[in-house]
Amino acid sequence: MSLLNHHPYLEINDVNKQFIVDDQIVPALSAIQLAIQAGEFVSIVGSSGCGKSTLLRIVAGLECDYQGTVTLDGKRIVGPGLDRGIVFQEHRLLPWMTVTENITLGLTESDPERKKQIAQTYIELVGLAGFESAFPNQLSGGMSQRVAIARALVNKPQLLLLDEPFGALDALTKIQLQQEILRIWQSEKTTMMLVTHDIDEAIYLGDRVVVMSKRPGMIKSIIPVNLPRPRNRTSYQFFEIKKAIYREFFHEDEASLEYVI
Amino acid sequence: MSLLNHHPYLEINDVNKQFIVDDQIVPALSAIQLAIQAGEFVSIVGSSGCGKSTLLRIVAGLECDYQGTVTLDGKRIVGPGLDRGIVFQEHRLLPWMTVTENITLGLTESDPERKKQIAQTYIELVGLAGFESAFPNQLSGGMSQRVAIARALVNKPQLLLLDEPFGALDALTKIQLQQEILRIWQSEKTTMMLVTHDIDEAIYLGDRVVVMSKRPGMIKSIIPVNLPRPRNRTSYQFFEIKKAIYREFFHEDEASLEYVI
Amino acid sequence: GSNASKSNETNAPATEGNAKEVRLAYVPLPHYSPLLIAKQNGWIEESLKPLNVNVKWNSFSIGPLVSESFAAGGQDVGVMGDFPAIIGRSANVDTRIVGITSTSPQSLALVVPKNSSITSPADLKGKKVATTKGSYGQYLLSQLLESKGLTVNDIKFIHMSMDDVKSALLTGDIDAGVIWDPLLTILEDQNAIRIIADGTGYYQGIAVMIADHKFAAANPKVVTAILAAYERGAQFIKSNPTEAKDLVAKEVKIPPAQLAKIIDRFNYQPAITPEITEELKKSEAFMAKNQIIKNSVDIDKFVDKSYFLLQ
Amino acid sequence: MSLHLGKGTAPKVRRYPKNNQTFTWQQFILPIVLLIIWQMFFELGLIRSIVLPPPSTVMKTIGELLQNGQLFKHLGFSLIRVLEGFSLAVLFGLTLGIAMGLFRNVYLWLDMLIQVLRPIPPIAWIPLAILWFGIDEMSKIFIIFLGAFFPILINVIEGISQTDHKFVEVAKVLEISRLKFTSKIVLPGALPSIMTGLRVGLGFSWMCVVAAELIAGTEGIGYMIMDARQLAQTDVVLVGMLTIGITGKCFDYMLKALERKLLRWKTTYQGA
Amino acid sequence: MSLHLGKGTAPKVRRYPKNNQTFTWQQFILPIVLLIIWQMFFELGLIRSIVLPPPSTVMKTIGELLQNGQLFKHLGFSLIRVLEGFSLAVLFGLTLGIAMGLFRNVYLWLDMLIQVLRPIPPIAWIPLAILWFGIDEMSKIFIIFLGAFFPILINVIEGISQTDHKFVEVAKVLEISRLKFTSKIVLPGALPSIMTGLRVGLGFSWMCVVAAELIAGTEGIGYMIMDARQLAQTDVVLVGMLTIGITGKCFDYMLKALERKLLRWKTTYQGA
Ligand SMILES: Nc1ncnc2c1ncn2[C@@H]1O[C@H](COP(=O)(O)OP(=O)(O)OP(=O)(O)O)[C@@H](O)[C@H]1O
Ligand SMILES: Nc1ncnc2c1ncn2[C@@H]1O[C@H](COP(=O)(O)OP(=O)(O)OP(=O)(O)O)[C@@H](O)[C@H]1O
Ligand SMILES: [Mg+2]
Ligand SMILES: [Mg+2]
Repeated sequence: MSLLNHHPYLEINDVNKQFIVDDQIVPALSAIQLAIQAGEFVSIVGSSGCGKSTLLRIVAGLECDYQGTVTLDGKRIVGPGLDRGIVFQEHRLLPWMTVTENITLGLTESDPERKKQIAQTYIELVGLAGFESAFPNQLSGGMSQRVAIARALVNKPQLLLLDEPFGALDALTKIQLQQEILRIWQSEKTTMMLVTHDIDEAIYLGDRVVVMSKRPGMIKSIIPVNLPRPRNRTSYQFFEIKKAIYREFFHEDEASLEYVI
Repeated sequence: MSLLNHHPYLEINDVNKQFIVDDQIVPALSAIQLAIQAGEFVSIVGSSGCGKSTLLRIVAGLECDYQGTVTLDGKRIVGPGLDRGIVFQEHRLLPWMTVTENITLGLTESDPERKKQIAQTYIELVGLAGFESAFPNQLSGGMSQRVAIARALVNKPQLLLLDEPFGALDALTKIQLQQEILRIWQSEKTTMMLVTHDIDEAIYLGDRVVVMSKRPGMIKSIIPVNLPRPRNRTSYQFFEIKKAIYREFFHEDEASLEYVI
Repeated sequence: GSNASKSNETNAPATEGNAKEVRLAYVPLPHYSPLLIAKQNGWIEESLKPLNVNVKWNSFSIGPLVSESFAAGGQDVGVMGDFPAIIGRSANVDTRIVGITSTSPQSLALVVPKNSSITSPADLKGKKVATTKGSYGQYLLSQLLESKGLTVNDIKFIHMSMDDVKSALLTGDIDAGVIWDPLLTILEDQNAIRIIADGTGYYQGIAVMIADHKFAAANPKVVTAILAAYERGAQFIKSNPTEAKDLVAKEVKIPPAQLAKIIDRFNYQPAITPEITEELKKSEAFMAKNQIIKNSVDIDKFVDKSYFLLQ
Repeated sequence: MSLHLGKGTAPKVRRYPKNNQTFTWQQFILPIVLLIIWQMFFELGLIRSIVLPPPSTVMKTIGELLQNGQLFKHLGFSLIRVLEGFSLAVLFGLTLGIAMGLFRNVYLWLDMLIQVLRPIPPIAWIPLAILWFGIDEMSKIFIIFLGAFFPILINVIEGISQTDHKFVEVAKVLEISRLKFTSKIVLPGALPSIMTGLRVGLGFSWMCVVAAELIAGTEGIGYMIMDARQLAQTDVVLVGMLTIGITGKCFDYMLKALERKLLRWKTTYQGA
Repeated sequence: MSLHLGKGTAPKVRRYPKNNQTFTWQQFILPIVLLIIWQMFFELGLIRSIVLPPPSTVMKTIGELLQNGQLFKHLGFSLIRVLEGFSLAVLFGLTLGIAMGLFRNVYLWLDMLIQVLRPIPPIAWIPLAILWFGIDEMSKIFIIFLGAFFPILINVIEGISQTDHKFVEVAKVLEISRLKFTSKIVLPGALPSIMTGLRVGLGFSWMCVVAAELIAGTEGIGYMIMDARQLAQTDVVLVGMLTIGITGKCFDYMLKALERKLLRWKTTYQGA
């Protein structure tokens, strides 16, 4: 099967993962099968607690105790690496470092002048100019989240794992950052995995939208978004895809579906 | 002016608040003027870092160093109290307590049997049955947030301050909890202040939507939502209000507005 | 009850025979062998029984600690070297020397490591010599130096506790030291040191029995009974040397062979002879001169022979 | 800068594994190697037995002291004293530490006094201990108490001051009682620090046994050591040191086990 | 259960205020009251001067010892020893603590040895100290070092083990070097605990001065105390204790100031 070296960039193969909570087994992921091509933008949606973060953590190399295989570029993932960046669901800023220090934490650049410059670029990108020397406890929730995004972007990873990166942002800031992420994706050819609860966002950004079902987290369906970019959030096709996803999501609850759409 | 004892339940009077960041003054709130009647549901929207959380913290009695006055039931707020509940922007669960223990932390009920019963009710309300004995580090982001909501609800405060309570929840769970909050609001006659980035949510829940402007946080406009409940998220009037709010929000950026609506 | 007299002033109004208990401080060292024998045989309890007085034995590892306990009002009768006794009295602790427990000029000595080239106190000039400051070792050292026309300023005097003098001697950190029994005999037996000179002709090495003055004045018979038991122990050592040594060995953790040797060096003679009083006066003068004591002590008043006369 | 974290390895953070504290072979290598070197020094004639007896002699002495019951007798006395002194220190250290950590005023009033008393050596307290408590057990326990009290106190205060202010705010908003605040929020958070205080304090109470048993009496490991020193029985001194060391280690082990039990909820960093 | 938190009061959590550590009047009340009571006990004839001289006598003695320069001479010697011993303890305690905290294997190999050595009293080390370092400064510094080393070590290890595993994950994901991981993530997080270790260790190095200065020589506050004890000069003993206490407090003050500086970013809970 593999005489040709033509495997996908990231291949998640029959991954199962359990947790022990209160001496009982809680299945978190079940038979996850997903192949992502280099440069692809994959959105993941699913209900709270269905295992989205766990999946990202496995790809990031932070969870090693699972069944199945995950390969990146044909090699099994055995730990974290600079080729993958992650924005955690919580911001995880170091409280004793300023915004600039937090952002440059993982920067391999050693020239301090250049370092500062890079940091400044990203601080402006996430709209935090003026807060370079602020400590995390002096930032609002959304500002902290933006620093975390900048920290993940700064090293230009090949694969970027985003766990609800815009969850605490207002609509305007969110849209601006979505544009930035798209710009980076296009210019750097980064592969993206985005977990989000905002289905508009999932469609607007993703090449495909992975819909996960509730415990144990399984892939219910994968919906391709074959729309040209820049996408129009108000277009009819967009609305159709949205409806399809919501239907997957709410299939037990048509009433709610109506509320939303 | 006050021969009649007819003041609003919560009165925020010309509140100004500054922070010192890196030896520079950062204005967070400026000339905030807001009166909320008992039993009213007020939504607050505004861009990231505009001072929404700070405003809630002032009302909660956690920030005391500000200019202006805030009165509750005619009395100045000098500290936190059980009459006000708050769901913080971060979940703030105690890592050494199980879900049940976290929820019953503030419960004044002393009978352990009754206590457990109440906890169970709210655990089911937020859809966490089965996780009663789980520790916070065993929960997903959205699950933690739901525990935090349950913790604030359990004491039935008269004024409930919600700081992006549904931010980490998927659409379905969010809708369910919105319904629950509405039910509680109606049956308990709780006064509600809800900070959110989801404008649909702000309109769906609020009697009025307060739109705040960027630094220094000021009230740009207050938009009444005179729609009967249960509201229809897809109705024309709903859409009109949404548009009005977005316009306030994005008034510099008509292009973005188009994206969203 | 004298037990309540921790806060020291309370045993003041004691009148004859009203003490229910005597707090007796002892040190399990060969200097006090007769007392140890008396303890083993229950002689003191025996002689105090008619007086209806109990004995509370309090053990201390060294004499200065006994002196400290007296100062805190914790003891009625106790044993220690003459130096701690005089120091205590000089600090206004109201005690009296009621008897002599032992003298033994041979039990303290100036010693050097086995292979040292030093053969006489005269060779000490410029050398590092260690002993415990304010002890009778310092006195002997001073006497030995004086006999060769030297003073402390001619040597490098180092203050150390006994146990540390041993380590320092063996590692060669010091050139000589003044040590006393039981360490002296133990090191001698281990062939680790050489004796240059002992106290013979210089200093007798006196250990004394002291009593709280108020207690003694109020309960003279108790003190006398203890002294009598002590004398009985001293006699026993003379008449039954082997048996006596076995009894002492039960209190003192010195290997039997060495213990026998050490005991033989001691002269257990409870009587306070004029000769010993003179010795004590010389010690006192030395201490005053070297500022070991601030206030001088009138030895004639400090020594109280009356309890012997009672016998 | 080339040493990288976790590249190609399993994650280095785990919950306290159940077998975390059982003895592993690595722990014993170094002590055994040191013992062998020490013995070799002796065999080669580099150290005289009277200065530092070799492990073989120490072993023999241990055997003797075990046989004649001396070791257990002395250990028993010291054990009880340490337990009593340490328990008192825990009692007072925790109570006062909590009071000082929770109430700014208590802290202000007591801090100066405590900081001045703290560095005063246990030995220097002996005369006062005798004055206040006589020469019996009480004064010994007092000295041991002093050794353990201060590290516990300081660590409790520090632990409390580390209470996450986010949780303090939660407590204030929920208006929970001071009692509950202390027991449910402050203490669990301060627990790691408190346990460190207990462990350091316990170590010091064993240290103070020697000073304490200088006071009077003829029992206890401390007495045994000082007595043996006086009699130049270096082997017995070493046995005493070893006994204190091993007993101390056992106690420490128990405290660590307790800590593990109490901090089940916690993920600790255990190094690579 | 009726004591409520923060009802009607200003928030109890603040950042380290700049004047947090300046001396406030409350701090001095209790010591002064105790001094007065103590003097009154003497005036009423309840305690004899030989047992516990009153503050007035102690004051006079302080005056004398200051005038003849004795106090400063002794203090100077001890000060240098403490600084040297403590510095060594900081050096070794930090290095070894970091190594043991970061590398599971180093921990496993050394733990047993260290835990056994830890409770052994400084006094018991004296013969070995003399053997290894002679009777001069080195052996004294070694004894002081021992006193400070263990609390520093234990607190460093504990502090490191408290490293938030969320930050460990961040470090792993960013693949930052071990050096950076240690200096930027582990140590800042462990700093409060490390500072506590330093403070407890410094306190103990002052405690060990007495044991250290038992070794030999005729200088140092510890020698002064032990000498005065032997000569029944209780007032001098008290002056010595007081000197150690006050000097120790001053050092502690400096460490706290340093802590405040280093932990500027941190909000600590200061009690109600
Ligand atoms: N460390 C852990 N120990 C035990 N159970 C865990 C742990 N982490 C996650 N879980 C469980 O695994 C399941 C999936 O968690 P995960 O965080 O992946 O959810 P999620 O899809 O990210 O949810 P959310 O949208 O709420 O963040 C949950 O039921 C959670 O309780
Ligand atoms: N403790 C603090 N110290 C200094 N500055 C602070 C502090 N808390 C908040 N600020 C500043 O006050 C401003 C408002 O913060 P606030 O948290 O109220 O914003 P917000 O509206 O809740 O934003 P978000 O939607 O991102 O949560 C921000 O600029 C922030 O930097
Ligand atoms: Mg998640
Ligand atoms: Mg906020």
